[in-house]
Amino acid sequence: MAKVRVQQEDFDIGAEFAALSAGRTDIGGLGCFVGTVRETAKGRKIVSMTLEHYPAMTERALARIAAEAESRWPLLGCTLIHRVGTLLPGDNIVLVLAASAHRQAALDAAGFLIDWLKTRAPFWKKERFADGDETWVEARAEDDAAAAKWWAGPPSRAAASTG
Amino acid sequence: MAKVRVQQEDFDIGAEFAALSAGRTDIGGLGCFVGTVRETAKGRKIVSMTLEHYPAMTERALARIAAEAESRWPLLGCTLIHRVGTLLPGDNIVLVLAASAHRQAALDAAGFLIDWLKTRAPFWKKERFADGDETWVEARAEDDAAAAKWWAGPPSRAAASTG
Amino acid sequence: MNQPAPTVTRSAGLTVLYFAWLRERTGTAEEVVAPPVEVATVGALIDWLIRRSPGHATAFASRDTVRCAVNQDFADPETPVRPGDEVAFFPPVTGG
Amino acid sequence: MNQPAPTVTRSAGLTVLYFAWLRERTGTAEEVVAPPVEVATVGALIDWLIRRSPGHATAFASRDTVRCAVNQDFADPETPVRPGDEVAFFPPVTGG
Repeated sequence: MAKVRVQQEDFDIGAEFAALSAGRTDIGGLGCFVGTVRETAKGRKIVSMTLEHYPAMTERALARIAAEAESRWPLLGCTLIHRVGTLLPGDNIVLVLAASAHRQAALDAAGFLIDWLKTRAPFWKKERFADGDETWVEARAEDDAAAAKWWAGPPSRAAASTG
Repeated sequence: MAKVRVQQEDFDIGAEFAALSAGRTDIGGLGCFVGTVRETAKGRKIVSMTLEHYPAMTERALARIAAEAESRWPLLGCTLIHRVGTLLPGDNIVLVLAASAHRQAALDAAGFLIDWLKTRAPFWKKERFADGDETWVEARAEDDAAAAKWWAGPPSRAAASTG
Repeated sequence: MNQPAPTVTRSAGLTVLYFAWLRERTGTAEEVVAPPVEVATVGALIDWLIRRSPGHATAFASRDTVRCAVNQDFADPETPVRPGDEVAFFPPVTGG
Repeated sequence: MNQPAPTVTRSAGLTVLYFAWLRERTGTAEEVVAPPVEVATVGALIDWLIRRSPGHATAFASRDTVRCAVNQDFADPETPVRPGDEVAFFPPVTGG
């Protein structure tokens, strides 16, 4: 059911919401996260970011992450789109979108999707700085911690609300 | 900084994302929730939902909720749009959108905004069923619990990640 | 006996608004009322309003499901009300 | 002495892919290699690859920052590798 896509071109956020909910009357809420390129990285100004990926593996990894979300929450659809290639500050990088009958499931699933995508999908970012220097972005312990928290099951805040 | 709006007409999700991030390069992530009209309420089929509000109070209440979010997370902008009037199954009801340098703040703020909006903004829903019966939607204890969880400060999952 | 009689009505009225099923049960969306000066809190105002009509009595029959705002701020039964205030009664909110 | 010499090469090669700084340090995006049969796990393959060039040695110098996938599934040093497999090496992922 999930839609996953890797592409160079930008995505149309409104069109993705519309595609997921078109003709449906069972959805009560859609949770979404869009990641964008920030101009500043560790206090330095970047001029561009290049995203590399492992083509044979990427869509499969995204589909698995989506399937895991669908097994954890009663989703009525989800969308993962990740861009590759060279992006500029302000550009969109990634969109995750999850639809459910109830808002907490939609929001929690969106949070899960981006946390797992950040640690389980084969993308690598290289930042190019104003002085011409280029460095590969290092993985962050916080991202691992954010992804790991989902191993304990839905967080307690999810248990507090079903709609 | 927040944009709040109450309107009868539908909103354009893509345009709201674009308006919030236009010309900016400091945003790293946008968290969003869109609530929609479900066709089924407590097992009964609804044909429409009418949203009433308290005009003199509504935008002020929304602005306060947004200001509270801005005091809790380092937001770079947020948008709250709520529709009023008669809506059909599948129609959009509400949009909340929060932008931040880091994803967890954006997602947590979006969750906070919808939880508080549900319990602190003066809107009332009336459902009209296929048999002509109309009933006011009752407030739900789960919504109060979802809103109350934010009193304890950001949940532990927010502490696990800063980006 | 030279002392003037105590003023028991106000010169300026209170505007009372009703929303959702409180509007339906009172049959009123808005009314301007002039309660006696003793009616100085939301709770006292409700006690006074329920005598206005059977609809008002029905609307306020289950007080723990009635919420209130005074001058567009959420209020409770102890919140003071004064001439010129806008007092709104409504059920727990259900937006979003 | 009549016994044939043990076969130390495979008939089908292993395809090895490198991404991000592993690609830059090895100077290689993809290579097909034919290690001896004793090279039966990811860990053994790394031990064998680092002898191919100084670039390979540099790429794998800090092994705890190297991740691996075998046939597009995440793998670890104990994961078996067989002729025909596609083995990819890369840094911890940083998408999103």
